[in-house]
Amino acid sequence: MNGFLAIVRRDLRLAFRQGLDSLMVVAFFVIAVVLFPFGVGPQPNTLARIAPGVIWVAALLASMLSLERLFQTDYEDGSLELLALQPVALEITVMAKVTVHWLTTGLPLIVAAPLLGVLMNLPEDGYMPLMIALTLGTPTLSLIGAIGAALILGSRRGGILLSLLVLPLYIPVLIFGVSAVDVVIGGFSAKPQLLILSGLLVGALPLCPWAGAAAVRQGLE
Amino acid sequence: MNGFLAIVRRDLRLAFRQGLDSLMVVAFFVIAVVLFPFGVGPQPNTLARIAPGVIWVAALLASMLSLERLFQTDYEDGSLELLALQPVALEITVMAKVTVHWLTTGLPLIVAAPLLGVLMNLPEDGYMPLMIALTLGTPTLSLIGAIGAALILGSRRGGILLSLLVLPLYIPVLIFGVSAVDVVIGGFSAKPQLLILSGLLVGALPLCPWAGAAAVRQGLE
Amino acid sequence: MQNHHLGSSLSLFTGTDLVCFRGGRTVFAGLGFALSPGEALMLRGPNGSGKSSLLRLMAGLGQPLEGALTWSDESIANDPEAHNARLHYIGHADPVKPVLTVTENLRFWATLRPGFGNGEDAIASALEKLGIGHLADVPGRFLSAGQKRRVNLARILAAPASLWLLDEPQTALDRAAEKNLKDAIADHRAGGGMVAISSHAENSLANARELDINQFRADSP
Amino acid sequence: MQNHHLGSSLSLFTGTDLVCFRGGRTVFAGLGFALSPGEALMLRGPNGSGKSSLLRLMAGLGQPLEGALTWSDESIANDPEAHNARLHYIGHADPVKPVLTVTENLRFWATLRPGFGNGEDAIASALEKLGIGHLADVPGRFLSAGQKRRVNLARILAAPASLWLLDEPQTALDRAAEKNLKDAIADHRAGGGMVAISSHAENSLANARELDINQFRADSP
Amino acid sequence: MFHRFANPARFLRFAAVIQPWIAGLTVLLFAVGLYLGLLASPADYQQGETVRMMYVHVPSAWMALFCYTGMAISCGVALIWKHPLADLAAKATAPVGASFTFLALVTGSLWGKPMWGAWWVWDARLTSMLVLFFLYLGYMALNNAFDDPGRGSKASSILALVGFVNVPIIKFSVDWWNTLHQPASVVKMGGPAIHASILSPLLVMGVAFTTYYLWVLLIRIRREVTANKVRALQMRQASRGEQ
Ligand code: HEM
Ligand SMILES: Nc1ncnc2c1ncn2[C@@H]1O[C@H](COP(=O)(O)OP(=O)(O)OP(=O)(O)O)[C@@H](O)[C@H]1O
Ligand SMILES: Nc1ncnc2c1ncn2[C@@H]1O[C@H](COP(=O)(O)OP(=O)(O)OP(=O)(O)O)[C@@H](O)[C@H]1O
Ligand SMILES: [Mg+2]
Ligand SMILES: [Mg+2]
Repeated sequence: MNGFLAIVRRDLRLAFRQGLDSLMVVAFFVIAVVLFPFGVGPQPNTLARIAPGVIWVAALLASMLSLERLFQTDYEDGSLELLALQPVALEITVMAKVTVHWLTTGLPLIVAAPLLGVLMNLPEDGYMPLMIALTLGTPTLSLIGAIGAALILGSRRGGILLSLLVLPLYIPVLIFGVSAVDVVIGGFSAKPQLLILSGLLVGALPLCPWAGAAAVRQGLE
Repeated sequence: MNGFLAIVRRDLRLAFRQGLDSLMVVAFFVIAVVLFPFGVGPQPNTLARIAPGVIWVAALLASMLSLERLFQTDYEDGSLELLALQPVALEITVMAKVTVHWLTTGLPLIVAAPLLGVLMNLPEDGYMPLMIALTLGTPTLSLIGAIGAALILGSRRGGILLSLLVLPLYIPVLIFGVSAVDVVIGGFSAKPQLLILSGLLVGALPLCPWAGAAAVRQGLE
Repeated sequence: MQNHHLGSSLSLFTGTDLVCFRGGRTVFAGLGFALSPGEALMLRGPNGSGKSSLLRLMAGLGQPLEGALTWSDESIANDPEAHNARLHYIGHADPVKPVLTVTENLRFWATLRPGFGNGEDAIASALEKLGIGHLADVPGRFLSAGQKRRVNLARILAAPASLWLLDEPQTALDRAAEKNLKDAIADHRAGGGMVAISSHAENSLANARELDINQFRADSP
Repeated sequence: MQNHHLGSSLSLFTGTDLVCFRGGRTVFAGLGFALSPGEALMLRGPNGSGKSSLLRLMAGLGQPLEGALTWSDESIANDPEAHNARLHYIGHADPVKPVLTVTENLRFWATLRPGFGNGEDAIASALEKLGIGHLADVPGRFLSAGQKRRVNLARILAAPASLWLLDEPQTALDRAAEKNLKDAIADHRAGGGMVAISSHAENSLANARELDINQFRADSP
Repeated sequence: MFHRFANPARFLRFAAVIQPWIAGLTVLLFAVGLYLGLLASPADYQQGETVRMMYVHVPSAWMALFCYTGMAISCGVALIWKHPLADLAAKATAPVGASFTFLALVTGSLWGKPMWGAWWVWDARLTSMLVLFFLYLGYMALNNAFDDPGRGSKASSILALVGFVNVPIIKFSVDWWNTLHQPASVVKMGGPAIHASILSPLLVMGVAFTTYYLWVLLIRIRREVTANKVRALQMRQASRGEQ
């Protein structure tokens, strides 16, 4: 627990000192969403129709892009090797890094989402389920993504390989996240969807740090 | 010219030996497009309506993601420094790298686009202008992206920062690329849009290698 | 060839019949060593003979293909965290975060060690021992190659561990710092510590055992 | 302090009153040097004194804040490509591509040089001179730190250039390779070549001029 | 003349003298402008009271463009002549310009709801303005992304210059494409085309925004100079004791 807190504290400090990290993720999120009106055309009702999907896809991409550096900088300057050689289980180290990733990217995404709802003409009923679904879904994204981020260590390609590994695994979160918003707009309850999202999170919570640690270990060999 | 060809030959060889580079870009392209039916729901007419936009946005993202490594690997292992110290103008070196980037990502994207048109229910009239617009637009994306890829050399963040720099500059290509398809589907001629796309390309062709070389130079200082 | 250099059975840290397989080839085979408290082992051998690889095996970063590494007759793979708690490793890279001050960098690593508590004095005295007391509050980004290396060396002085694994530790050090390092190693050994060190330098440590890895080449002609 | 070390006006490559500003501080000021054919200049100074920075200025990677670097009385900034054609630079990194064989790596760099033509023999003999003839067809990824460094050194033997700028070239080399390097430098000087070299080693090259950079510290108390 | 204030010490002295005057002027101008705009001027016969949004929207839109132009010029000067103050000025301008852009976007969309019936429409002017906002963000992010501040300012200067192509697009978007947005009526060939009762508060607010910008600029540059001093001290500390 001590080690966990020490790593969380260090990584948060790094994120704040380097500044703007979270801001950049939010900016990407906004830009990615904004690209669609350019692409799809600005008719308000088309936009409203695809709003939840676009916002979720942009959140997926933003989370994925920021994941690339989850272990990368520590890997490059030798810190990761050294972290693996400390008397702290590597699973705990991975969990600490995932926590910081969510605090610095998932949380800001949730805060920025309503703004994008406005840009995309999201119907009013949609805001509440969007926020709840994002709150349940983004930690799962960070957890799953950590495995991918660890797998690409030392490979010569970064983001693009990561996206191939991670995006297919993100699809369940996407499906239920969007559907939670859509059913509420359609006048039904989103309870089943939100329960499934919680289930995914509870499943990922023990599994992903374990798989991530295994991946880091092989990346260091 | 000699230097240009030597660099193109080397970078192509690197791309082929490392294998799968282009394949990965295409795979990302496909996955990004496929996310939308999941997000938006599979109704054929909604899909058809947003098809050109989604295909173009995915192409933008695929091109951008693969750009991150344009100079990065050479920068990290000291090759870029050494390239700048050869009796070959740095502008030529940048142009050679852009050429290889387009050959290994832009071209495969163009080849893969009709397949995605089918997935997204693109109306039949749209295929021709989509291909032409992609042919004119993707080189511009590679050219603009090269500036961004050079600017982030040595920075603490990769993909996400690059996206913030490059995506806003991609927007004109996106607008006219999509509009070229839309007007043809709507029964008009896409000549003005295609002319503008050509204009953007002709403008970027001398400007971007020059700005890219300046950016590389300051990155090495 | 099967010259095992087996020490007395009192040896604390031993390797027997080690085979290292790396990069598609057997780097060395049948290698053995033994270290007792207060002893030093100098790894010798030309470039590519496997010095770094052996040190990584000793640290537990990667497993030998065959053979056993034991600490008090127990395999180190049985309890990696316990092994980590008793070793310090210096690799090729210097994990110094550019945005943290030298003290913050050291404090982070020290808090992960057992029994560090609040040893601010330990950090300050480690810096003094390497002649960089004046750098305590300077952010890592202002350091030159040699200064970073000294910070990395101060790290292993700040929290005690009985086994030091040093891979060409004198890289980038000027002569004053090399002297400091030698003194620190002598102190460590006087207190019952053990050292394994690789180096191309001609002069050796006092009373060090030498191990010529080249003797154990698997593909020697 | 204003000790310019100006050589005779016959010197081919000279620097006068150089001021180097890097990372927000003046590293050295008022530094001068002169090199004539056949001469060697050894750069001395503790960690962080600016040896690497001076070599980069000599190569034209970055401009001095003040002062002039001239070749036959013409500023090197006037025609960077011509300057590049007459120099070879060895920095901290070894640009050896993992997927290309040693020969392919060398051939690429050689084809960028003027008057290389089809010098396969030059490559083979450069490899022999550094004792790595047997590695000719081995891909770069299988090389150890010292082997990579030797390949990098072979690069400058494969295509001639009159000025060698070597930044701690003996890093990671074993004693045999260090000897090869010394011989190569002697040959180069015998043929009228010039060398500027930084090193922490105690022993010097024969008849080398020494330049203690520490004398030119800008902020010395 | 050009290099008179190049020396940061001299600049600091100069800034310390004029800063209170600029501060006073800003407060005064805002008071006058807001009085004229909110109380003394008539409501529009078509738009009613919402027209008063203009006195914030238009000056902030002007300033967004003005700041970017100033920033690009500073960046050019910094790159070509390596003028230390130009760098600081560009760096200090970016967040101010981004805030003005944000303000123009927010007031524009608040105004858009009653006028066009939507918070946001995707027309050329609004879109290119949004791109401008992203360019400011990109500039700041890039400036901050390096361990070595010198690297950051050079890289971001190049970006600022490349991004300048967007400024004429914003300015002339209303002429080149037919959009919902109002075409230029104040700053255009042949003189302003709006009534004096609206024009005078608008111009006063415009000047007030400009002096406000100068005020903030002075504060930010002074702070930056101090930060540089601290950094230089740390640097000196880093290289001390290595004789
Ligand atoms: C978010 C939405 C909006 C944005 C981004 C925006 C942007 C701009 C910009 C950049 C300018 C300065 C143009 C120049 O200097 O030539 C401007 C001026 C102006 N805007 Fe907006 N605007 C928005 C919404 C609106 C709305 C809803 C109205 C009212 C119908 C409006 C009315 C005006 C007027 C009257 C001017 C002054 C034009 C002139 O005299 O030059 N704007 N706006
Ligand atoms: N990252 C790597 N991946 C795969 N194989 C490697 C890697 N590094 C080294 N090898 C292989 O292992 C062998 C031993 O390398 P090692 O780095 O242990 O040698 P070394 O004795 O430390 O050499 P040096 O003196 O050059 O540092 C090399 O010859 C190479 O074949
Ligand atoms: N990448 C960099 N970015 C910014 N400043 C740097 C960088 N590298 C070095 N410096 C600064 O320049 C000074 C000189 O560094 P340089 O690397 O030239 O020293 P050196 O003499 O080669 O030292 P060493 O013996 O440690 O290699 C350092 O003290 C540091 O302040
Ligand atoms: Mg080694
Ligand atoms: Mg150096």
